[in-house]
Amino acid sequence: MTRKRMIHAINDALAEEMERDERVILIGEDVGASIFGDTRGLLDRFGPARVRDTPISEALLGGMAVGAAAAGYRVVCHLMYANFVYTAFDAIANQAARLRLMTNGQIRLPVTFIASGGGGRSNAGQHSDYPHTTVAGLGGIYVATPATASDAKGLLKTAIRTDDPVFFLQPTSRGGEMGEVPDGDHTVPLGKARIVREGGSVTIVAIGAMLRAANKAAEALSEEGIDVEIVDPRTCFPLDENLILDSVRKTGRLVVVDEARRAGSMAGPIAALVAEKVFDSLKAPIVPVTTRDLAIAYAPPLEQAMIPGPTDIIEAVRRISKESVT
Amino acid sequence: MTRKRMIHAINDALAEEMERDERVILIGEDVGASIFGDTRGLLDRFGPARVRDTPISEALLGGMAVGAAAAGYRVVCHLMYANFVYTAFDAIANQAARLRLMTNGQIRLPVTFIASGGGGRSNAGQHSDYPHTTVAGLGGIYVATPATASDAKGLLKTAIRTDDPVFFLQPTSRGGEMGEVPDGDHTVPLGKARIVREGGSVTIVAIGAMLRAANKAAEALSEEGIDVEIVDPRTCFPLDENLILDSVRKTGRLVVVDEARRAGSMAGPIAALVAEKVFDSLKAPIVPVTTRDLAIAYAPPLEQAMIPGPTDIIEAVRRISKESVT
Amino acid sequence: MIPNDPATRPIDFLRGMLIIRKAEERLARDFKSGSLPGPVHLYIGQEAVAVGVCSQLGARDWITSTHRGHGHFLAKGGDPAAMFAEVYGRRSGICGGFGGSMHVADVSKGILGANGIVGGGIGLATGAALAAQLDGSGQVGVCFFGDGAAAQGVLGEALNLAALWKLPLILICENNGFSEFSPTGRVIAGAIFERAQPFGVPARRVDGNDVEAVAAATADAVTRAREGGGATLIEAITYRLHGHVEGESAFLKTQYRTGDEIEHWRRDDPIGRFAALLEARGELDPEGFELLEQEVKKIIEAAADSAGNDPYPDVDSLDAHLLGAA
Amino acid sequence: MIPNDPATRPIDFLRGMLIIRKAEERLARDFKSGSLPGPVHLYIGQEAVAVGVCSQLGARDWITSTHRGHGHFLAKGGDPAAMFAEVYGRRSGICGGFGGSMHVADVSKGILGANGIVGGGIGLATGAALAAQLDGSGQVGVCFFGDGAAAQGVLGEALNLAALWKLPLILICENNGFSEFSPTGRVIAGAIFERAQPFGVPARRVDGNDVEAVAAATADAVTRAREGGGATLIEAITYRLHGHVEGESAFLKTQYRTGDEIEHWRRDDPIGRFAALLEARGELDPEGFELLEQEVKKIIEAAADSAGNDPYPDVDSLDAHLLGAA
Ligand SMILES: Cc1ncc(C[n+]2csc(CCOP(=O)(O)OP(=O)(O)O)c2C)c(N)n1
Ligand SMILES: Cc1ncc(C[n+]2csc(CCOP(=O)(O)OP(=O)(O)O)c2C)c(N)n1
Ligand SMILES: [Mg+2]
Ligand SMILES: [Mg+2]
Repeated sequence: MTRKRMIHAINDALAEEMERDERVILIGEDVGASIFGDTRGLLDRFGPARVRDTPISEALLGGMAVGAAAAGYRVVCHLMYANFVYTAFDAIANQAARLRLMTNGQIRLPVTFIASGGGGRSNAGQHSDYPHTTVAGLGGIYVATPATASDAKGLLKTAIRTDDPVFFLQPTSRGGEMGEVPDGDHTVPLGKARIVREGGSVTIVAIGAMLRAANKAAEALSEEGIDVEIVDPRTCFPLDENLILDSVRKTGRLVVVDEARRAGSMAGPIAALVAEKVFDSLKAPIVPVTTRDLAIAYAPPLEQAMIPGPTDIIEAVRRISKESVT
Repeated sequence: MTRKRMIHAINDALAEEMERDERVILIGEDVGASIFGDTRGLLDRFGPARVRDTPISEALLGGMAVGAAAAGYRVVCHLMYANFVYTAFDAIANQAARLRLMTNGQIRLPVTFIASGGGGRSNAGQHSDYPHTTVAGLGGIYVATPATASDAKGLLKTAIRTDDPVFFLQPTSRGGEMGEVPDGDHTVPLGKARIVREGGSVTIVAIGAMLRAANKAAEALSEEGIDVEIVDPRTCFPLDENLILDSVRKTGRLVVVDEARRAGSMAGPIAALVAEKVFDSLKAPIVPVTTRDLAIAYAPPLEQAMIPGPTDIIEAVRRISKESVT
Repeated sequence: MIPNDPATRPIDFLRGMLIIRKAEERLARDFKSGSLPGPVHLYIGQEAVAVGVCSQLGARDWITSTHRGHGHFLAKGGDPAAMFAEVYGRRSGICGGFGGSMHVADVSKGILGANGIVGGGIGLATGAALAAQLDGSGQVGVCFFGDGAAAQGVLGEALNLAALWKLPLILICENNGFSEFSPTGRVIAGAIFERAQPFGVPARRVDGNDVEAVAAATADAVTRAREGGGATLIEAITYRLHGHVEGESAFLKTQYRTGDEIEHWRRDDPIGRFAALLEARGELDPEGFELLEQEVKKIIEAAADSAGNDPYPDVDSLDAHLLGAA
Repeated sequence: MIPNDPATRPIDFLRGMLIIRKAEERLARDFKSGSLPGPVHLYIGQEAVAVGVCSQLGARDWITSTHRGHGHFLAKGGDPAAMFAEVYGRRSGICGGFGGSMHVADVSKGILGANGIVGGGIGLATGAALAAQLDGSGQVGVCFFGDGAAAQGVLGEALNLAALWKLPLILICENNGFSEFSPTGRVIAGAIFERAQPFGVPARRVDGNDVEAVAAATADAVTRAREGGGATLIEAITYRLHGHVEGESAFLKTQYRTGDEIEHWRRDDPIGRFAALLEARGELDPEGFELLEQEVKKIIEAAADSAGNDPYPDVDSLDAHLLGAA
C-alpha cells in the first residue's frame, strides 16, 4: 500500500497500462500539460506518437477514438470536464455504444473516455455536471465512477484492458484526496460493487464523489446508534445488482446518494432494482439524496446548498430509521 | 372532435401556432419536403423566411435555435430522428438547458426541439432510440412524450407557447395512427399526466409509444378480472408526481412500461418517486417493462423481442397481481 | 468479390460496377415487393466512385461508409450473399442481422461499416488513419461521405487534424446532387473540394461517373498517403438516379427534381458510358458487355435468392452483446 | 459604461481599453488574495479587440462571448460593478451570482453571455443573426471566439449556413497565440481567416493590438451585414499576456511559452501603444494618459469594492429556476 492522491493514482494507472501494452494511446486536449494532473508526464515518457495533444474538436475526438480502436488500438480519450462529453456525444452515443451489436461483434472497441465531473469548485453550470446516467442509458458503455484513489487506479487499469467502451468519470473535487493504493498490478473489475462499511440498519448506496459525505454521515449516525452499511457501486453500468440487493435484504432500508440531478441520478435505476427484486425485504421508503433538477449555480452558498452533503444524508437516514424502531 | 392521424395533428399544431404568432419559426433538415409528414405544407404556407430547410449541421441547429430564441423568436427546431438529438447534444445540454439559470432568467428560451423516436420499423441501432430521459436528466428542458393524436397536438401547441425549452418526442411507429382530436384551440398543459383508463388493482404507467401496448394488455387483463389503471405521464420532465402517486395509493401496485432501455428508462425515476413517497401503499414489487440495455437490432424478430409488447406487460401485471390475492 | 488491386484491368472496373448495379436493382425489386424489413438507400448511378476508389486499395486499407453503403461494401470486397442476408435481416448476414442495410460491415475486408449518422464515418476514418500511421504499415483510411455530409462540422475538424498530423486519410466526397430532398446548392455554399485548401490539404474535383478518372485521382492520393504526405480530399461529381430512399414517392408530396434532369444523367450512366468507351477502344465488344451483364446478374440473383432462404437470427443471440454478461 | 458608437473618439478607445485593463488587474489581485470563488480567465493584452469591435455596434446588436469574456462584456456596455458582483458570486451580480465569470451576460445590452463551452457562442450568434435578419432591423450578430475555438466544427457549419442565408453575422476570431497551453500552430492548420474563403464569406486578418484597425475592419463588416451583404470573418492577431487561467503556474509543471516572448508582446501592449500613438499625433499628452488611467482605476476599484460588500444570494432564489414550479 502507498498513500497517494487520487489524481496520482490515475496517472499511475495510465502510465502502467501504457508501459504494459504499447497499443495503448492517449488523445485529448492538452493531455501533455494536463490541467488536472492526471496525464502529466506521460508525453515525456511515452512520446508524442502515443500521447497526443489535440485541437479542441470533441466531436472528432470521439469518432477518432472509435476508429482507432476499431483498427486495433486501445484508446484513452480524455475529454477534460465531463460537460464536454456532451460535445462529443454523437460519437459516444451513436457510434461507441452501438458498433459491437450492429456489427455482431466484428467491431469491439477498447476505448476509455475519461472526464472529470461534479461540482464543489464554483465552476458553474457548464463545468459541473456528473453525467454518469446519461452514458449509462446508452447501454453499450461501461460507466465507472471511482470514489477512492485505489478504485480509481484499479478501475482505470481494467477499463483500458477491456474490449468494450468505458466511461471513466473522476470526481473533480476529489482529485487531491489521499488514499491507500495497493502496490503492484492493482486492478478492480468492472461491474463489481464494494461494501465500504458494514452495518445492519440502513444501506446507503453512494456514488462517486458522494462517498466521502456518506462516510461522514455514517460516522455521525453511528453515534446515534444507527448502524449504516455503505455500498459503493463503483460501476454504475452495468450495476452489481446482487451486492446491492444483498445489502438491502439485510438492512431493509435504502438511501441512494448521488451528486447528479434527481431526474438523471442513480436513485432511479437503483430504486427500480430494489423495489422490484427485494420488495419484501423493504421496511421503509427508499430515499434519494441528490442534486435538484437544476444546472449547478456559481455562488458558493448556492452550490453548497445544491450538492448533497453529510447533513442531507443524515436527515434521510434518520427519516427512515425512526420508522424502524416502531 | 375530428379523427386524425397523429402526424396530421402535429402538422395542425405547427400550422396553428405559426398562424397565431408570427414570431414562431421552424428550422430543420428538409422540413419543406418533410420525411415524416409532420411539417408538410408549412413552407408553402408560411414561406421560406419562417420555414427553413437547413444543411445537415445539427450542432449548429441546436445553437442557432437557442440564439434565435434568446433574440426574441419562438423556435421550433426539428431534429428528425431522435438519435440526431445526440448530434445536437452540446447545444441542448450545455446551452439550452442552462441559460435560464446561468443568466438568472435574463434569457428565457422558447425553443421546441422535435424529434421522432423509438423502434418498430427496422430502422436499426442509429435510428430507433427513445431518449426522453437523456434530456430529462439535464433538468432545464421540459420533455413531452405524446402517445395520442390529441395529446400530440395539445402538447406541441403548449410547447411552442412556453418560454422554456421543450423536447417533444413523437413515436416514429405511431405517426399514422388515428385518434380523436378536439376542435378549436386545443392545448394540453406541460407537466400534467392523464388517467387513460381507470382501474383499481394495478397502475400501469405507460410512456409514449407504449400506451397502445398497455391498452391492449389492459383489455386482456380485464378478462381475467384484473382491473388495470393506466396513467400516461405525457410529460416525462417534470413529472406529474401527484397524479402518479394518487393512482398508486389507490391500487398499491405499479408497472412502468417504457420503450427506452432499462438503464435509461422512466422506470427508474418513477420507481424512485413511488418507493419514496407512497411506500406504505405499495402491496407488491414495482415491475419495470422496458427494452434491454442494448442498441435496437435490425432483424424483425430481434426488434420485436426487444421492444415491450402487450404480452410482456400482461406478464408483469400478473406477476404482482397474484400476490394481491394472498 | 470485386478485386482491390491497383493494377485492376478495365474489364474489372466494368464487372465491379455491374456487381453493384445488379445487387441494387435486386434490392429495388425486393423493396417494391415488400420483402425488405427496413429502409434502403440505393447507390444506382454512383458505382464508378466506389469501384474507382476501392480499386486502388488493399484489403488492409480501411474504409468507412454511409447510409448509402452497399456499393462501398461490395467494391471493397464484401460478399454479396452476406450483404443480401444482412439487408434481409438473416442470421447469415454479414452482421448477423443485427445491423441491416445502414450498417453492413466486414472488418476482415477493412470495411468499418456503413453508417446511419450523416458524417459519422469521418471521425472513424480519421481514427483508422491514425492507427495506420501508428502502425507504420502504409495503410490508409478512406472515408466516403456525401455532399450533404459536407455540412457537418466534423469535416472541418478532420481536415484540421489530418493536416496537422499528416494522417494517411483520404476523404471521398460523393457529390450526387442531393442531400435528401435538397439540391446541393441549397445546403452547401461554394465548392466542397475547395474547403480543404485553407488547411493545406490537397484536393481536387473529378468526374465521378468516370471510373478511370476516379481511380487515377485516388491513386495519387493513396501514393501521397502511403509516403507520409498526408491527407487528400477528392470531390467526385455524380448523380443519384434512384430516390433518396426507396419508396420515397409514396410519402413525398413535392417534387425535388425533374424527369429531364434524371434523363440527362441517365445518359451519363457510369456503366453504359464506360462500356461504350471500352467498345470504342476496342477492348470490349457489344456481346461481351451483354454476356458480362448476364453473368453478373446470375451470380447476384443466386446470392440474393440463397440469402432470402436463410433463417432469421435467434432471439437468444441478443444476449451475446449485453455488457458484463460474459 | 464604454460607449458603443461608430463615431467613437480616440480617447474613448483608450478609456474603454483602460476600463477593461483596470478591471482585469483588480480581478488578478483578487484571485491572488484568494477572494474569488471560481476560476477566471483574464483578457489582459487583448483589449483592443473587444473595444475596437464593440465601438462599431449599437446597443441592439448582439454579441456572444467566451470563457474569457469580461472584456467583451465591458466593451459592449456591461456595468463593471454588476460584473464584479457576478464574479464575486453576489446577489447584485449581473446574473444574480448564478453564472459567475464564465457566464456574465446582460441581455438589455445585447450581451448574450460569456460561455464556458469553447465554440458555444458560434451557434448562438448565428441564431441571433437569424433573428436580426427576420426582424429586418439592420441589427447584427457578433461572435467572439478564440483561435482554439476555430478547431470546433461548428465554425464551418456557421460559415456554410451564414453564406447560404446571407446572415448578418460577424465572426471575430481572437487569435491570442494559444489554445490553453498549446501554441496555435500546434492545433490549428493554416490561417484561420482563410477558412472563410471557400464558403464565399469575406475575411481578413487584422492587427488585433491596433484598436483603430480592428474598428475599421469591423466597420466594413457591420456595413456589409446591415446592408444585407451577409457575413464576415475577422481574425485579430493579439496575445494573451496573463495565463490561460489565473493561478495556472500553481498546477502547470511545464512551460508553454518563454519570458522573452511575453516581453516581446508586452512591448506591443495595445494600450501603451495606442497612448503613444495619440501622443505622437498630439491628441494626448503624457499627463493626460496618467490622469485618465488614475480616473478609470478609481472608478473600477470603487465598483469592485462596493460589489465585494454585497450579500450572497439566498438559497431560496434557486427555486425560481425550477421548471414547472411557478
Ligand atoms: C446526423 C444525421 N442527420 C440527419 C440524418 C438524416 N439523413 C439521412 S441521409 C441524409 C442526406 C445525406 O445527404 P448526402 O450526405 O449528400 O448523402 P446521399 O444521401 O446523397 O448519399 C440525411 C439528412 C442522418 N442520418 N444523420
Ligand atoms: C467544448 C470545450 N472543450 C474544451 C474546453 C476547455 N477549454 C477552455 S478554454 C480552452 C482553450 C480555448 O482556446 P481559445 O479558443 O484560443 O481561447 P483563449 O483561451 O485563448 O481565449 C479549452 C480547451 C471547453 N471549455 N469547452
Ligand atoms: Mg448527396
Ligand atoms: Mg487562444
